[in-house]
Amino acid sequence: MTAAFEQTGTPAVSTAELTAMYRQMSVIRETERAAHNLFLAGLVKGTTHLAAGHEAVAVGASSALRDDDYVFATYRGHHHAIARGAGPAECLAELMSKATGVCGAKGGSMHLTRADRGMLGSYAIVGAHLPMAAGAAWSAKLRGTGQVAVAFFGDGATNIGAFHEALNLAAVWKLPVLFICENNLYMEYTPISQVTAVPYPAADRAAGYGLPSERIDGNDVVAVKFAVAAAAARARSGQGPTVIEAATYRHFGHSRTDPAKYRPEEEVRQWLARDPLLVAAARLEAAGVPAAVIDGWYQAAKQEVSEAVAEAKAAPEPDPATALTDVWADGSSAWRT
Amino acid sequence: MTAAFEQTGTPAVSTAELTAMYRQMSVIRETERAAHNLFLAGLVKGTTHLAAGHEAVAVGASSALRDDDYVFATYRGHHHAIARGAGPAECLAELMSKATGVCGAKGGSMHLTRADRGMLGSYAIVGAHLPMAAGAAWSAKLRGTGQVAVAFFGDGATNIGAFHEALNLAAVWKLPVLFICENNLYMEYTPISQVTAVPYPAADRAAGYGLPSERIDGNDVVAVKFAVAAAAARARSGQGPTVIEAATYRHFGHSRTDPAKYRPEEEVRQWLARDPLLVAAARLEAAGVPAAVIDGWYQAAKQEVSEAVAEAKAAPEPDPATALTDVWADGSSAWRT
Amino acid sequence: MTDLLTYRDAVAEGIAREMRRDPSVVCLGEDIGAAEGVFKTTAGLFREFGRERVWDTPISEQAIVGAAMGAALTGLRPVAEIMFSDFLACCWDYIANEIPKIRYMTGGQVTVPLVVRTANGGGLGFGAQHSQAVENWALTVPGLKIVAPSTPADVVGLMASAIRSPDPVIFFEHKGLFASKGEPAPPGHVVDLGRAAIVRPGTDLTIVALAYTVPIALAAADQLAAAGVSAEVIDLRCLVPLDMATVLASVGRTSRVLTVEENPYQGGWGGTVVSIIAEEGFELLDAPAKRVAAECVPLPFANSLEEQVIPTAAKVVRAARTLLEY
Amino acid sequence: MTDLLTYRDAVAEGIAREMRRDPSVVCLGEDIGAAEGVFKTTAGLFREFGRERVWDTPISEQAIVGAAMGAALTGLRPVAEIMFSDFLACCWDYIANEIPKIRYMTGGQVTVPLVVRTANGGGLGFGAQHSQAVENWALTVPGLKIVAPSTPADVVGLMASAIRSPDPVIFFEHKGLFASKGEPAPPGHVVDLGRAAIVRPGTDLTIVALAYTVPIALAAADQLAAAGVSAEVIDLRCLVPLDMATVLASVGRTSRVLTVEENPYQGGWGGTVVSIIAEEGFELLDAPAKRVAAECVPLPFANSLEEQVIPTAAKVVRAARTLLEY
Ligand SMILES: Cc1ncc(C[n+]2csc(CCOP(=O)(O)OP(=O)(O)O)c2C)c(N)n1
Ligand SMILES: Cc1ncc(C[n+]2csc(CCOP(=O)(O)OP(=O)(O)O)c2C)c(N)n1
Ligand SMILES: [Mg+2]
Ligand SMILES: [Mg+2]
Repeated sequence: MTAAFEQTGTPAVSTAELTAMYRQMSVIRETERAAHNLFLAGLVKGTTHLAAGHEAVAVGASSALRDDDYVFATYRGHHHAIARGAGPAECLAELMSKATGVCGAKGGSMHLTRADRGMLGSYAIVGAHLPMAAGAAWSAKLRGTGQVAVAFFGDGATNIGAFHEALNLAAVWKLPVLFICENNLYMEYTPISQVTAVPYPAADRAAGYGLPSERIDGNDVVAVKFAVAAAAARARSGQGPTVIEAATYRHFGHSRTDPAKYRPEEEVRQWLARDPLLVAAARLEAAGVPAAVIDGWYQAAKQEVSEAVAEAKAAPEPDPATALTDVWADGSSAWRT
Repeated sequence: MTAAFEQTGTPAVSTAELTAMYRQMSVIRETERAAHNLFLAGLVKGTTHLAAGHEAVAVGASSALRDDDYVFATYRGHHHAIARGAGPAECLAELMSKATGVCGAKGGSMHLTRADRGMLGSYAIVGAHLPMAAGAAWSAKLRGTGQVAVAFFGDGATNIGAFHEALNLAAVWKLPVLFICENNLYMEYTPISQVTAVPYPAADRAAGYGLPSERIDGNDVVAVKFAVAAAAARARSGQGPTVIEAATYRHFGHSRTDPAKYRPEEEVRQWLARDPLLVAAARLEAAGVPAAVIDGWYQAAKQEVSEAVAEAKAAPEPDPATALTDVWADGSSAWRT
Repeated sequence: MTDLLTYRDAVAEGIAREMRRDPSVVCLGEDIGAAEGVFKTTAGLFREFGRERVWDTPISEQAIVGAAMGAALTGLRPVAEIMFSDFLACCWDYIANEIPKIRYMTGGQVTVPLVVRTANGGGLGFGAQHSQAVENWALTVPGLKIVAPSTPADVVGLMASAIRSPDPVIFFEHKGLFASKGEPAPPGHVVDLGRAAIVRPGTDLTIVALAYTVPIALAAADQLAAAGVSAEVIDLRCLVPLDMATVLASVGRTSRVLTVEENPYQGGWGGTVVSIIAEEGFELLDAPAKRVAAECVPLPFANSLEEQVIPTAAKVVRAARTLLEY
Repeated sequence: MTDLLTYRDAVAEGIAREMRRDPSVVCLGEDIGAAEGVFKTTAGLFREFGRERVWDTPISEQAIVGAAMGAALTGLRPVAEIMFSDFLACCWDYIANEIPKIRYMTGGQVTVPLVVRTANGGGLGFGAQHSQAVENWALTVPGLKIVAPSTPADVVGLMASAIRSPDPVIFFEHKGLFASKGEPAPPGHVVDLGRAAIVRPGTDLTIVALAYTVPIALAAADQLAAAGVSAEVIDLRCLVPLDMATVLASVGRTSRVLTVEENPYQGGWGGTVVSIIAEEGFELLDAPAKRVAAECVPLPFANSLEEQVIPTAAKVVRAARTLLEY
């Protein structure tokens, strides 16, 4: 009861497509670097959870989804927001408490959302969004739209009750939902292996819900794309949910300025060598794209993000009056007469 | 990754022991019948969840445990309270809101507790007690007492988040705890098969936590005893938790006056034919005990419980002042000056 | 003469009316389908609307309410049942942290048009974990509308508003009222959220009540009337929006006020109501504001103990007397 | 001159003192071991007491608090950390339905000597799901002792009482105070639960504060003093037991009262405090009782928005002025 489909060795992704994915990953990487620097410079307050290193999961998945599919992400969700179409400037503006932020500076780094792009939110309470994704899939099924919903979550989220309830409900109701675990080996500072008695915290549990699962290389955008495409196809054809566990690694610490000293140096070295950008670049080179061209794309991303930083910096502060708007659908926050 | 030990075909249980188990099951059966009749007569208010049909699980398990082991049960917990040493009179008095009830009429049918016998409570919120049992086992482990903790729960409880969190924590910490599912095929009125995508809701999930599991005949007190004894031995020797799924059936409806019309007649008939009392009686007869002797024991149980009913009926009402005692350890309920 | 309707049947009737009106209304919960709910408050729905709109769930309160939220974000109007309100604790993250905050924290990008219905309150001998009145839990959370009707017609009228509301609503149905009867709701009956009802006009004293304490307050008012005291009884019907205008206007007329709450005194909704009166109605008062609330203990099982803990008409009369003698 | 202690270090110090005293005290929580807690409030514990007494857990709030309960029932004194108080919602069933009720509903057969510690409150820009002040959630539940210290010494002294308490305690550590400094606690320092502190005596007005709002109230009192107004500031320190004797005595002296709450106005603890004053202290008051509480909205992310929502010294001064001009 594991892999319901096989991952092809050299899948057929066109160079154009791979290029687009590489460029989007580059933009995400640069946005995360910018976020980090802005945080260090005191221009981003609160906290950030950077997804540098996880880009292939977001971009590979997104490239396999329809525009009207639903994505639910965690506080570590910048990559998903951008992969679904949020711009770096509006994301960074949100982090910098600017009026032009995607959430008007009311959400912050942990809550990037672009509902109009099917990016239905980033949730800061571990595991809470898994039932929501099941619910969105239920809605799609009832409305007969053929949409799927995708929940992205961390390895640590697999031990919380909501994970269990969501997978079971989704399995029983045969919902068109994908549960995609970004297993980066660590919760905050504690290795997942210390708090889970099975080696693959998401994949090894799928069978307990009667669900198929697949383990994939989360740093290979092509592998991600194919796995997600296959799972989405299954879901759309009424065969229910799939659990995908993508092995990946974060390049920064857990949040803020965490230097991640709890990670063995050798482990870090090995994973950095499998940087998703390097993996994708290698695929492009194998397809005949010269290194200089690839580097040019990266530089373009760098440029794009540096303009976004400038734009976000220049943006206005939010109107203080907005603190009291948008609790209710009528725009107000009145709770009494 | 299932049965870690084999269930022996004809295990060696002495006739004396089997007799004691039969007699205790008879007392439980009669207590449940009395509870039912008292409810119908309006002398028990609120609700009852009768365990008639589940006796073998409680009695078999209890006979395999030490007196200082910990038991955590559900609202359907009369059998566990009695198996751990609560008397029928004090249980029925509790149901009848009498001062002599095990909980002084503050708990009621759903909360029978005899902490001094290691019966650490009956809990009315599905699944909530599984983490508690893990915690009691953790405590035993830290104190080095060799005690085990046992959580009994229904098939329906396997879909709630607390189940998942408890099993994972217990597995990772290798706690001396037994998770014993009384699978009676139904939640309240809905078959468990309608809301779980695996056939054995507890046993089929154990592997996801790296835990061994065993499926047993929950209507055969000997089978229960052996499985629990083996699991307890594993736990005491530091090998961690075991999941046991005991197949059983309730003779009454879910609660109160539920006639359980949602159950197919043929199913009911088959299960009643495997009444745990009949199964135990057959074992006794096979060991050479005359049917009349066995019946005599049952009649003695009947007599004992009818005296308990009389005693409970005659007991005084609780002192109204006790409504405001025992919130705090000092006996008071003062929350302000 | 029209037949009277039970509060229990009014719940199912209220939901059914909206399901007929709007195909995006769907129900989910434990045993709500063929079994029609443990309190029979979904009677007839499965038969009329079928499996596609009335969904039985596993015992998974987080999944129930979390899925309802996901569905509400994507075009449905789910009505989720949490069997006993005590179990809201099992999905409190959704009720407190997710559902009421997502609209605000996304800067208004989404709405969450869902209803969480639940059987609330005591009086049936269900003990400490199945008898709580927890509307005050919900009151601690900005972003939720909170409804708690006391009559069958209000159940129907407020259910219509709740289901049509683009904002999330926690709908407290009172277990102790399920068997009570009242006038049926006329066709198309809608009661706006946030409008208290003066269910008995009076001049000497204002009694502010909610759900189960409304009949208690009315019974107390009867007894007081026999002693020549004219008590005005207000049924708040909702805690959010909270109709303080009606309450303050009443206190302006009577100069004396008493809240009757089933929740415990500590952290009870009456604290919010009374503190508003203490600030905005200070000059209206001729006597201290008083609260008759549950004692600060878990709910005991025995009837004789439970009535020591929760409000009764006798306790309300006693408190009213103190105020009137002031 | 002694070195000052941070509030953050006081937490670890308070726990360590009790762990040295009583081998049955054990800690559990996420990342509290070698990582020493995300707020470094368990610094040094793992090193001093080792793996047998300081346990890292999975992300399983229900298991953490449920296991703590099971351990407390069986001879340990667990100290469970819930990283952010918002996550109490993820284990609310244990906090609301299990831990505070088991002693009562078993007729006094058991006690539950545990502490649930948690980082509470706003001011750090963590947004709507990591910034709430939720001591009012706990106040809705009889059977919990509720502690929320405002100074390092109180942290140590109240931690001692909390861990030694045979009753369950929810211990709110304020994120906004972690970096603040104060006098270290003397050896053996114990502050009894349920004793408010008059942290600044005054004659014109009583300001009742808790945790993070204590320094806000003190700052406001400074500003008021500059304008010739003498404000008395009371640090409640606990919500249960609630020291109304100290509050009522103060109001008796000042005739004016103001609560300063970080939780939202609706369902806030000030409602309970003010309603008691409105009833029992009615004759003491020369002006309306007032509450400065958070606005009834989720917490926004941006600092500039957050300060619109939560209490500030300026808001307290403004409210005090209204009362004094009354
Ligand atoms: C219910 C809950 N508990 C704890 C936290 C604090 N917390 C935030 S992130 C995190 C680690 C999550 O690890 P994982 O799921 O692996 O995701 P990652 O951060 O590695 O992407 C924790 C414990 C939380 N946000 N929610
Ligand atoms: C969290 C929670 N949800 C719902 C209920 C209502 N309820 C009580 S018993 C029950 C069915 C439980 O079924 P199962 O676990 O199979 O136990 P059984 O009653 O069959 O022994 C339900 C849904 C509850 N008590 N707690
Ligand atoms: Mg991780
Ligand atoms: Mg069952």
